Amino acid sequence: MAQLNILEAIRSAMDEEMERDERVMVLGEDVGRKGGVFGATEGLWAKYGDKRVLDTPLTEAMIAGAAMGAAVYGLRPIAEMQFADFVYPAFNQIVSEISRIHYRSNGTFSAPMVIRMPYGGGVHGALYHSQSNEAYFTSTVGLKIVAPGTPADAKGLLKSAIRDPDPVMFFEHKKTYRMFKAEVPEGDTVVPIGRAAVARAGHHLSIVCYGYMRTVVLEAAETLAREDGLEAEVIDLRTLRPLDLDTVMTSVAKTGKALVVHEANRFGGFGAEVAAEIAEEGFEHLDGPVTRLAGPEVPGVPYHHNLEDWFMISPARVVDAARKLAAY
Amino acid sequence: MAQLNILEAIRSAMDEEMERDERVMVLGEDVGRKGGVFGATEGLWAKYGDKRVLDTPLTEAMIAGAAMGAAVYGLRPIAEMQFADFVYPAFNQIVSEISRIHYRSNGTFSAPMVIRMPYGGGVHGALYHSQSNEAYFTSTVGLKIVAPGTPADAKGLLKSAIRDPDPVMFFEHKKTYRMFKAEVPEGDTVVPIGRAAVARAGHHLSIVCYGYMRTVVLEAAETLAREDGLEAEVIDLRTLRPLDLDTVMTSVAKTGKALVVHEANRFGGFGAEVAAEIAEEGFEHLDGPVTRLAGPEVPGVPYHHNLEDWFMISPARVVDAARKLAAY
Amino acid sequence: MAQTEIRPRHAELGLVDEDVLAMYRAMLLARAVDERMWLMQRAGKIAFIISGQGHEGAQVAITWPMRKGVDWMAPFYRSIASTMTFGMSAEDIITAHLAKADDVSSGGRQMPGHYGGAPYNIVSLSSPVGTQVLHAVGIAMGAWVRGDDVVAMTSFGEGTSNQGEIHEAMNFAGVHRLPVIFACENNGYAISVPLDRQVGGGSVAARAAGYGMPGVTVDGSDPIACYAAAKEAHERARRGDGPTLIEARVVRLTSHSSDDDQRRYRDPAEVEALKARDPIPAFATELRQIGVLDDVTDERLRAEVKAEVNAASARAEARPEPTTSDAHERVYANPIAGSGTPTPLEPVDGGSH
Amino acid sequence: MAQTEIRPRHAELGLVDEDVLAMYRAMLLARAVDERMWLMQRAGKIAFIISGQGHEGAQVAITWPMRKGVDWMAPFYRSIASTMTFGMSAEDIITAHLAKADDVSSGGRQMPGHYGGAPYNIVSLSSPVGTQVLHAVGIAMGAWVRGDDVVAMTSFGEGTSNQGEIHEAMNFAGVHRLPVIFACENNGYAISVPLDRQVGGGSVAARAAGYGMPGVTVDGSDPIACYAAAKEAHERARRGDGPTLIEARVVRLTSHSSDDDQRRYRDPAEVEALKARDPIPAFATELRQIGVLDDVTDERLRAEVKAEVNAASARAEARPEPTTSDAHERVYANPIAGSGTPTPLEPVDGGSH
Ligand SMILES: Cc1ncc(C[n+]2csc(CCOP(=O)(O)OP(=O)(O)O)c2C)c(N)n1
Ligand SMILES: Cc1ncc(C[n+]2csc(CCOP(=O)(O)OP(=O)(O)O)c2C)c(N)n1
Ligand SMILES: [Mg+2]
Ligand SMILES: [Mg+2]
Repeated sequence: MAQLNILEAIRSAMDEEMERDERVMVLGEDVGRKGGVFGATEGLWAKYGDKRVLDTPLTEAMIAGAAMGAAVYGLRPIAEMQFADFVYPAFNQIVSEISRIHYRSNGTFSAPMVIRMPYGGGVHGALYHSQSNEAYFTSTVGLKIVAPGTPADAKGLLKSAIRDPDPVMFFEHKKTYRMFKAEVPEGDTVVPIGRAAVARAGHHLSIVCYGYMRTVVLEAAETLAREDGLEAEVIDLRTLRPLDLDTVMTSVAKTGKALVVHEANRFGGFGAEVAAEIAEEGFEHLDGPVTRLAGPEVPGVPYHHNLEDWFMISPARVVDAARKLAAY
Repeated sequence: MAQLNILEAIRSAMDEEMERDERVMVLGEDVGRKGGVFGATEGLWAKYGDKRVLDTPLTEAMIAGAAMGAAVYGLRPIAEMQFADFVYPAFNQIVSEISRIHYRSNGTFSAPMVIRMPYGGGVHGALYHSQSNEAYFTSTVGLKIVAPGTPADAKGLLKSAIRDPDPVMFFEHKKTYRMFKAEVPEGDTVVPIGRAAVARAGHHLSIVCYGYMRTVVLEAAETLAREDGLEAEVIDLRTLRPLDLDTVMTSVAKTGKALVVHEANRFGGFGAEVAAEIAEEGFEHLDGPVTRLAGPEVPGVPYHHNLEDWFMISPARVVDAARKLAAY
Repeated sequence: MAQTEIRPRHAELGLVDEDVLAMYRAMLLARAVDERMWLMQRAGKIAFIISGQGHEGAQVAITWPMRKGVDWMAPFYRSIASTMTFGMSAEDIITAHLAKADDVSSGGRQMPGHYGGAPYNIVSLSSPVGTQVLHAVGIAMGAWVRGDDVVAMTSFGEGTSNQGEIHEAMNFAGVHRLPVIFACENNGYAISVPLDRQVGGGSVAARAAGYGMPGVTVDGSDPIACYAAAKEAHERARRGDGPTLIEARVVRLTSHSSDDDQRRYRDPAEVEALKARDPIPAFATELRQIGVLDDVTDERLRAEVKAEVNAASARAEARPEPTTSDAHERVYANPIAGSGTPTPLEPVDGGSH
Repeated sequence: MAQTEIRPRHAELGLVDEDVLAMYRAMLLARAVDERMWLMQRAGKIAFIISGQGHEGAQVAITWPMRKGVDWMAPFYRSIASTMTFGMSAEDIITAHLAKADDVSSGGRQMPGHYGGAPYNIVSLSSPVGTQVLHAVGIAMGAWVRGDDVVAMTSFGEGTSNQGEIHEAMNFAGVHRLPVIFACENNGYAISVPLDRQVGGGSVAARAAGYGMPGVTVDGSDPIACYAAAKEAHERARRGDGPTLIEARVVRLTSHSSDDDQRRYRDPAEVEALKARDPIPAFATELRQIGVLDDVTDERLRAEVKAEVNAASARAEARPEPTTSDAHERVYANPIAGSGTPTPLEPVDGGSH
């Protein structure tokens, strides 16, 4: 067991997979000599050279589209978007092409590739360096969507993503990159795509979250236990598409109450899908309304720290929402 | 009162607004001499000339981005995307720029513009001429999203959209363009953005829909009344963002049951938001699970008519889902 | 056969007479398939057709140097002659248009004109124009990273050349000298919008300079000129000298598609004048002039082609229709159980109508 | 003042001595503001700074012909000198960096470097690079449609020039000869990626030919050369002759931003050599040579600029911070009641920590 932070976990997953499979390559802006703006690819360029760790021009559509071409050709590209906020020029390639080529070719072509993207706020990045834009992708059939919240999950899921024959969007919450270290199994340990984790057991209510919110919600859960004697079960989804509804429903069947938490704005956010599924599947079990706690309806995280704090979901807000729901 | 189909209603809204306000212009691919691939702009080029009805190069990012520039400058552009399926090259302009300029400039700039897009399936258009991609936009704060289902709504809402100081995405279901004629008030009648309509009164269950689904659901409602004695209340949302939850909840409070119907795939679709809101707000009223009926989880409407029929929501499927819910 | 004084152009390029005859036959076959599609569309068997008529000379000739089973192609919706030259059969094309269950392009999932074929190294095409150009570049990048001797070719119209993705694709190919050929088939219109409203300055080839690659304009109704440009481009790519942009000036002999009527935006005289630039009679005339083609051969080829199309149609029509039992399959190569992963649709009883 | 034999270059362009001195002062002021930002960043008052150092000569000179209150600008994040030349004050810039409540750019909503100002006709900038170029083109289109005598100018880096939107913007401007000036400030790097990995062929200006517009390369450390190009471009735009692409070769004297360390990817010798191309000493030397500048004037100007920046900082720092009471406002110009329309956040009691 090594103690790694999420950034190190991601780097080591890429390194090991590149070592293991020469079809794996990395491409993106500043991923080469500089090692990425967050350092995720640090050391890979020196080790694997100029072509397998390829600094591209500043063109996201090209990064995604060329990665798809290479994937169709037989490689296993890992494309980095420098920030999730800058993926939109590649949106056409992702939703028209990468997600659809398998289906449209009746299964004769596929695009085994990963798109890694640092996302999320709380880092003074304002509107365009803070977005949690997973909902644009979770509704897209043909993609798999992963958003880990721990170093072990980050490493194990990235390995699964690289090996998966389908395109995987890999959301890395940038605030968590260096936030904490935790144990990561040595060696070739994968975490399967499509399985949620029970991050904390409890029986009073279920709180469903992912990414950085795992950390926030776990902190809130401790407060709830300490101050209110409320034992929240915390489900870390880890994979957003496909959604492991079984794990969620097992919890909700037990607790009868579900709180869904995410950082993005609420209206049309991924939490809507989770809440709608719980409401429909769990109708018999629910003894309180499926509740969502999400970011405010503004077009992005504002910059000034007063405003950013206002935007971000804090443990206190989770506690508050959980108390209201538990009192139901 | 004139009898118009939806296409004619849209055309006359544009014509009247261009006549009324010389800041209004139309731009897009083939909108000029050809009058649009569906004929929505027919006659406008001859009437308003080459500049106010502008054939652009085949470049959607440019269409959206230049429209925004012109809107900031003081015009009221109506940008046509030839098909909703082809809006993705403009995604960056829409979600990074058009939706955000008002907020990011602290309210000092705005983008009063309309993006018109023919969407929807059932027209043998397959994966790339059939998409119902509203969910990519409904989650985007800063946009207003409209999807009319009748000629009167199409005309009245398009007029409101053109006059609105905010950017409006206007979804026109292409299957409905010439499907039927209906009365449209003569003269300058607007339909306000943000108000749902009760398309049919009933008390056994509420069915929430929009666009072409209004027609499908109304047909199903007649069958339910005739064959099952079930009186469905049909809510046509008309505007998707902001969502008129009051009208929806008034209905659900009465019926205790809600079925949400849309054509797009279910997972992450706009119905998730509607269902999640009903489930949370309506917890006290519901005596059956909020149920969604939506397209299958495939990456697009397939072409062969066997497959397309399989994909599309038919009145029979609405009847089926309504019966199951009503029996709850 | 050739009795002319000067050495015929094709010989200068290393082509023998059989080659140019084979090219001519490929053009005839593509045209015959294309014409058959229109007949089937009018007969109600096909909902939609988008034609390559007028583009065949450029398509056959530019594809000619491409090595089957080695090189790769990312075509566009007019690429009937290109895809056929690169391996697709008349039956493949017709089967795709009929959307049969075993259609090699998509199993009936895509509209007519959306070519693709894994056995042929032809990347499955979508509809948003220009996306395929990045796929060709990505294949070329893959080959370059792996050190494979592979050339990728991609085709698109002049309207499409204005899409941002094309710029990004060409620039990236230019930066790394990737082995890719960009074939722009400039037919003067993007649906109804003419060249001068599409391309600033009017020349697509002129853009190549801005990417550090050669850009050549060729008469797309002159297959030998097209071949010369393509041969050079293919050799350049294989030598590691990078990409080439070929702009072939062609004519669009039909309306944009079966949904369009070009008389709404094009002069009758202009439409009439197009015929003079039809590559098939032009090439036939040239081949006759250099003594490669005569009436007997021409009639034999046309009869062969007709028979081939008849047989292909009959076989294609007899193929099975797709059924819904597996309509939810082949969405993911590795479907993982969970919400969002497709499952079969439940049958409905659904009311009496 | 000038005592040289030949007529100084600026006079040939219709500039009087006061003009070039004013340009020089504008460069000094932009530099001083920029340096102050770094100090404030190091002092922890500003979280992030992205610099225009090395770009001032090109920015001041290219903006010089622009008419305040008439023309429009869509700048980029290095445009301190451009936006100041076009009307923003030192205080505006510093206030924006401090994210104060009444900051003209965004009221503290955006990161430093995201200029905008409705009173100045400067379009609010976002972060995804290159998007602003289409806005400038849209303004030019608007002016053309309405028949207004307006020129739009936009700036961006050479890495950004590869974005698809730039291609679409330039092409559209070329097609309709829109009154817009594209100013590419080529500093040789896009963060860590050098020009030869960004731009196929290495010249941004070479792309203009592909859009039917003139493309000129100028030494961005030579303000007079930049002004000459911009003046011509501005006149061309006003004459209805269409857009111009100006590629100014500049130097990036700092790391990409306060988050970057250019020693990781750039030779110390290379970084050292940049100083020789700093436009400010270069311009000072030229002005001294032609007798427009002497020690006394230079010192006076520098003192003025310093005082201006000091006063501006003091006033900016005293301005109020944004509060959350209206954080949900100004999302829509016309907010309509309903779900999805922002409302105030409910306060939380939220646990004891
Ligand atoms: C992104 C996108 N926008 C619009 C369309 C609709 N469309 C299909 S073909 C076409 C014109 C293409 O013109 P050109 O590139 O010149 O090719 P041609 O059809 O003339 O061969 C248009 C606008 C599309 N398919 N994709
Ligand atoms: C679409 C997008 N992708 C990536 C980034 C991150 N980014 C910010 S500046 C920059 C480099 C820009 O280089 P260049 O255009 O040459 O301008 P310079 O900074 O050198 O002046 C990058 C990659 C971004 N802001 N937007
Ligand atoms: Mg064309
Ligand atoms: Mg640069």
